[in-house]
Amino acid sequence: MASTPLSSDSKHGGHSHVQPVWLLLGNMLWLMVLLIITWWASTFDFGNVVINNVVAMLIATIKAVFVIWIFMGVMHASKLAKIWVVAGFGFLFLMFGILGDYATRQFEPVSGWETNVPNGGASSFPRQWPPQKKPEQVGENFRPRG
Amino acid sequence: MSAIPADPNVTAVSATPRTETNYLNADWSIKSWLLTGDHKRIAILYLVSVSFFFFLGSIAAGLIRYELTAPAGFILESETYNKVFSAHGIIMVFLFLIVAIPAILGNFLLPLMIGARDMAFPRLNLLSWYLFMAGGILIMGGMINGGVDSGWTFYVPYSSMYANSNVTMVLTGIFIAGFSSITTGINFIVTTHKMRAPGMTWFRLPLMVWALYATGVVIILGTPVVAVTLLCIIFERVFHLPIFSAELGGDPVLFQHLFWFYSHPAVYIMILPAFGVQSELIANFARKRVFGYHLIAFSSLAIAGLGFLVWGHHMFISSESMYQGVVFSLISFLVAIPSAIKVFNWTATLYKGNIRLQTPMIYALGFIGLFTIGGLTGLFLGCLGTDVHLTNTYFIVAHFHYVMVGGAVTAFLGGLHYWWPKMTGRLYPESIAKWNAVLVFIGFNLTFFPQFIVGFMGMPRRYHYYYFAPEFQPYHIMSTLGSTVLALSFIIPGLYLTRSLSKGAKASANPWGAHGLEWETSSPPPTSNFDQIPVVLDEVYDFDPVTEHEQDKAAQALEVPSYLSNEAKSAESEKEKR
Amino acid sequence: MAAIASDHGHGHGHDEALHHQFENMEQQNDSYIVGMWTFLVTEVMFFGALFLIYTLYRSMYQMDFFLAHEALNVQMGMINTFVLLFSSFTVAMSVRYAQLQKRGGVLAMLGITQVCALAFMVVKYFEYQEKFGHHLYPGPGFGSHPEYLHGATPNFAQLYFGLYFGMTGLHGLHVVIGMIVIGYLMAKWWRNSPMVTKDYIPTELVGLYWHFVDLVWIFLFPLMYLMPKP
Amino acid sequence: MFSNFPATPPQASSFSREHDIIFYALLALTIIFTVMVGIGVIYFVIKYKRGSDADRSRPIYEDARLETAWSVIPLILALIMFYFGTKLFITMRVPPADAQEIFVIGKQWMWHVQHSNGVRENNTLHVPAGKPFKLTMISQDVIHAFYIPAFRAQMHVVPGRYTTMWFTPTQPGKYHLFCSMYCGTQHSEMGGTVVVMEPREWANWIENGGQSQASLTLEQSGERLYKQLACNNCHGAEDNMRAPSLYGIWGKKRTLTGGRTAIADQSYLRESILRPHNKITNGYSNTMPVYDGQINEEDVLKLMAYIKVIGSSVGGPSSSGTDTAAAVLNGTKGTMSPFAANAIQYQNSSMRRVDSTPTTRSGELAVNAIAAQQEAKGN
Repeated sequence: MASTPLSSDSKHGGHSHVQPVWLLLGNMLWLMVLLIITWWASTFDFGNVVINNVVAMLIATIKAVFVIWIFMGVMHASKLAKIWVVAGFGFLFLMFGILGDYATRQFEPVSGWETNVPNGGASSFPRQWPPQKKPEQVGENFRPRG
Repeated sequence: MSAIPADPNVTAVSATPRTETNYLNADWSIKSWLLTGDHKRIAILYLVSVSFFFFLGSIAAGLIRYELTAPAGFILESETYNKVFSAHGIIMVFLFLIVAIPAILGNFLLPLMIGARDMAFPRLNLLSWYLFMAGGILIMGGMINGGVDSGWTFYVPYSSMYANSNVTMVLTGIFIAGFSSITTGINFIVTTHKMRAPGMTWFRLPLMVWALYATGVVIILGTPVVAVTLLCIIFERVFHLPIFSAELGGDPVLFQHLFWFYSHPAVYIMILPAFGVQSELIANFARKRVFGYHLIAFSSLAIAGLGFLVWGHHMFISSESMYQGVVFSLISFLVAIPSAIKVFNWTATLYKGNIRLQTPMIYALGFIGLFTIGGLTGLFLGCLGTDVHLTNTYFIVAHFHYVMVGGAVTAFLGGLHYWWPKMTGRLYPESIAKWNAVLVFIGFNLTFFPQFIVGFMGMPRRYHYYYFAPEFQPYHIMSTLGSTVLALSFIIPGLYLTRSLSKGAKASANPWGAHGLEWETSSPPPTSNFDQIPVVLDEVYDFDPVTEHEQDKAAQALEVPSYLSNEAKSAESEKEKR
Repeated sequence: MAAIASDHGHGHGHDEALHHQFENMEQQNDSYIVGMWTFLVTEVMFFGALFLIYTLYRSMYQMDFFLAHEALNVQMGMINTFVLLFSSFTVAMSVRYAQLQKRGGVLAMLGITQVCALAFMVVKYFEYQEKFGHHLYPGPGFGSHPEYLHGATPNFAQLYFGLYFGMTGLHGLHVVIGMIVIGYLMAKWWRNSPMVTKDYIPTELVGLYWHFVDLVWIFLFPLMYLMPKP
Repeated sequence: MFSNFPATPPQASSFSREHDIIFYALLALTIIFTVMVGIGVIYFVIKYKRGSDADRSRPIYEDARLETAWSVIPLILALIMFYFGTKLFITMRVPPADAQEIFVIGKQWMWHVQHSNGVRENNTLHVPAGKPFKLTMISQDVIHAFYIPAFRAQMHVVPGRYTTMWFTPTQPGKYHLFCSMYCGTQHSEMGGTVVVMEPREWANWIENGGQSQASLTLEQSGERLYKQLACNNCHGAEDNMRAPSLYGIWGKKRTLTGGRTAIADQSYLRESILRPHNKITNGYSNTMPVYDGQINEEDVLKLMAYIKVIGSSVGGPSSSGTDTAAAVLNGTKGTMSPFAANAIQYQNSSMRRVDSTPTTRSGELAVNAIAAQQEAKGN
């Protein structure tokens, strides 16, 4: 057993498939080419910032696929491992459904909703910091305890 | 039919001879417990620690209830009250509900049920307990050292900028406890996939295993999201990294999105294993295969999947987009269907069964009633129009207590009683346990039903005072009364179960005459679970109510007493022999 | 259910690398691979939440994020990406050598990986040091030297740098954990432990983790360093 | 129920009835299903209890028709409830055009309310029956929730973002106002009373300035601020080199640099005041200073009210002087011309806290009117 590759243990070939050096090396070089393309694409003006973003993410995704498929050996992995890979990213996209909230409402990027000065400053409603023990009780409904 | 006859009277006599060494008495040293890789011992470690946390959480609950009997309070200051209800929520959610059924019953049963020697990763399993304890200790430490007053939901910006309490430490504890959850989830998934005994096909799995598998999926997909979300609050408090800070242009509502993206599925982490326990109990005590096995199995997976699509129904009025609210409401109504299917199927299982009203069965029947109410009141909150009025009130408090306590805790108690002989090798006293199960049901309803009414009237949750609205008081008094009964009914099992450890009659391998691989091995099981790995040839829940009924009749004719007393007698006679 | 003695009897004739709960090596290897992938799925969700936050804020404050990102050093980011891609290759090679049971090859490849990881952290250190020196760390002193803000609104620049430090910091933490794990694995190989020499799976698992760390950076780099002008 | 032992909240808004119908429909469904399941369970348990002589032959374990039936029937019922619930919700979220606006600011631990004519109140809200009101709300610190159980209306109040809710009160009386989102130590005491008055009574109340006095309407203070900040140096009556005019822009579509468009509504204007460089109107460069952190929330509200007045005027500044003066004399103070209101600056040359000196509302109005008349003559 010591002299033979461990991969021969498994009848199914499975994940113990030994990958050839040229594949790994070629994959690395190809990833580096993609990296340079990423950089080039970011300096190139496609006319619209959205296209730029999409292109950048597309190249990153291609890179990710090559890392997962070849380096991580999903190419030879069991069906179960493949399902987990797809499910993992599937649920990730599901989570991006959160953005649906922001896309479907007229979102207001509001800042300066109060001054940054802690104790009043220009604001007539100073944030109470540290919070006061008793708030000012004004109006007709001052509610005595008990 | 199987090698072991289905009739309990026969089983009790012809039980597998009790092996002398089992997982409990294999080694008595403390070290052997703290460094164990045995899933059964880890389950016991979890049982002890989770019971302790449950006790602490219950004390907090009692304080809340007593404080609220008076409109202006009479025990606590407002600040203390806030810390107490936060402690109650955090302990019960993160240290009890999420852990109780999966980590205690699930850990103990999963390998036994599928015929494996252990979990796939025993050391990871032990690590999970240590992470849980580390998290628990940090959480308790934070509560002692300054307390935490932000509620278990930790809404920003209150928790990130305004809370003066020790939020950071508690959040760190929850973060670590989350990883304990994740390791348990990974173990469940891999064990179910890879460790099944020969012949144990997917559709021969007990429904408990299906439920635990679905739970594992929810855990590994959801928990990391909340972990990183809570980490962002820690970053904001400690390193000033402004992630949700409204002052700097961040969005506090985003926190709620991410939080509920986990915390809604977390509700299913709590209730799915309870469904599993429920299916086991119903099948065994109705002596009948669960009605619609496939539908129940798939509805567990459907709930796990759909559970990730409804987080937005916690945010209908939190300035979420109206359109998204509509979509989430629709999916929430859809997710109610698999739950309804389960309830109907359990009821239908009783039809033409051979029902035995023993303690676990009483809990299981109570579960059906309470969960039906809990689930249906969920529709009030999933329905957009009524949610606007009812959310953030006691209505929601009552609703999730009906699901969490009425569902998860009832199922946990039922399951604990059911598998107690297997876990400890001892029988608990049946009659007192039976009456106590009824007491839980009464106490629970008395505690939480009035909260529906007071919630509909508009009493907001997390309120310390209501002196300005004295019309709420009668309901709070009723609720506190009920909570006292409920507390009593939680203390009694603690006492008699502990007592049964030394005084209880010894249990045979299969005291219920149940089916399932866990009953094939001795009680308590040996360290390696099975002397030989079993090969499964039968379908799951292979009961035969008709034959059993005939056997019962024959036994009655012979005036053989019921098997439990029979069991006790045989144990006593064994004692005498010694 | 019937309990019949199975052929896979326990306790006879299995090798040292097989744990007691498994019946054979194939089951064990499968379990470890599935377990690791399940763990990586949780990691995907973990970083995914941060990427989601980043996506939202960047779409809300495009201009400010663009201006703030000009403070980053693209060359350093490029170098780090190259280093990580190369280390991914060396790790994949070490897995190959582990499968072929060539101890020297494994040690050499893991050694190169360690050097790459160290180089990555050193570059990271210099980057962080520069940001701290320019008062670009979120908190009370943020932006006290506005010339480094490149015209971005301080509040939103703070948001950007909060996410920058949060995400690259967590990624850096993963690199450090990876270094510790690889160091442990190297020690095992060095001492000829049967845990790794008889079974290539531990090396494979560490490899999977390291590739994942690379994967995160593949997305972080264009998102943080290469922002198009809106 | 007994009057001192109520089980339902009072119905006091236009939503209450519809809400309660849906609520009771759901309640009926809950009771029907619970009773059905309960009776089923009890019946089966009694009939098939161990030892009973019931017929147990040919048990069924799966039945596709039955299982489909109890999947589909609840689904249909659920979808019906979904439809009605959603219908009500959409009504609740879309305020009618004629709703009068009230501004609400939540802070730890009180509610601050500003009526559109400048009357302010704390922890109370006075509204007349039969008139729709739209509440625009924002928080100064943590998340709160504005909750009036009798109106069946609730909405979170979030920092950094306006949220809105609306209602038409129907039943005069006093009702609870709660903060229902946990907000800190005194969360349970952050609340008060909503007073629904008869319309005439309310008109009187608002005329007298409510409990606390406000010397200026929101629009008037807005204009004062507009001058103070020298907005009019650039944003004149007509578009000029430096900046577009704000006259008549309210609700109009604006073309921005880069071809995007935006509607000049509250959120757009708010953003343009605080961070003007974010959305620059086509043809202009980024010259306006950033007011982010310079002015507070209240000031933005004031500016917004003023911009709404000038933004809604069609003919520009010169047309309305006398008309407004007349309107003011007649007691109509809804749309006061900026120039009429402007005159107040001469009266109150020294800056004083808006609500520090109580003066009667009518006196103030008279001052306004005189000033407006003088101004009209000057034109």
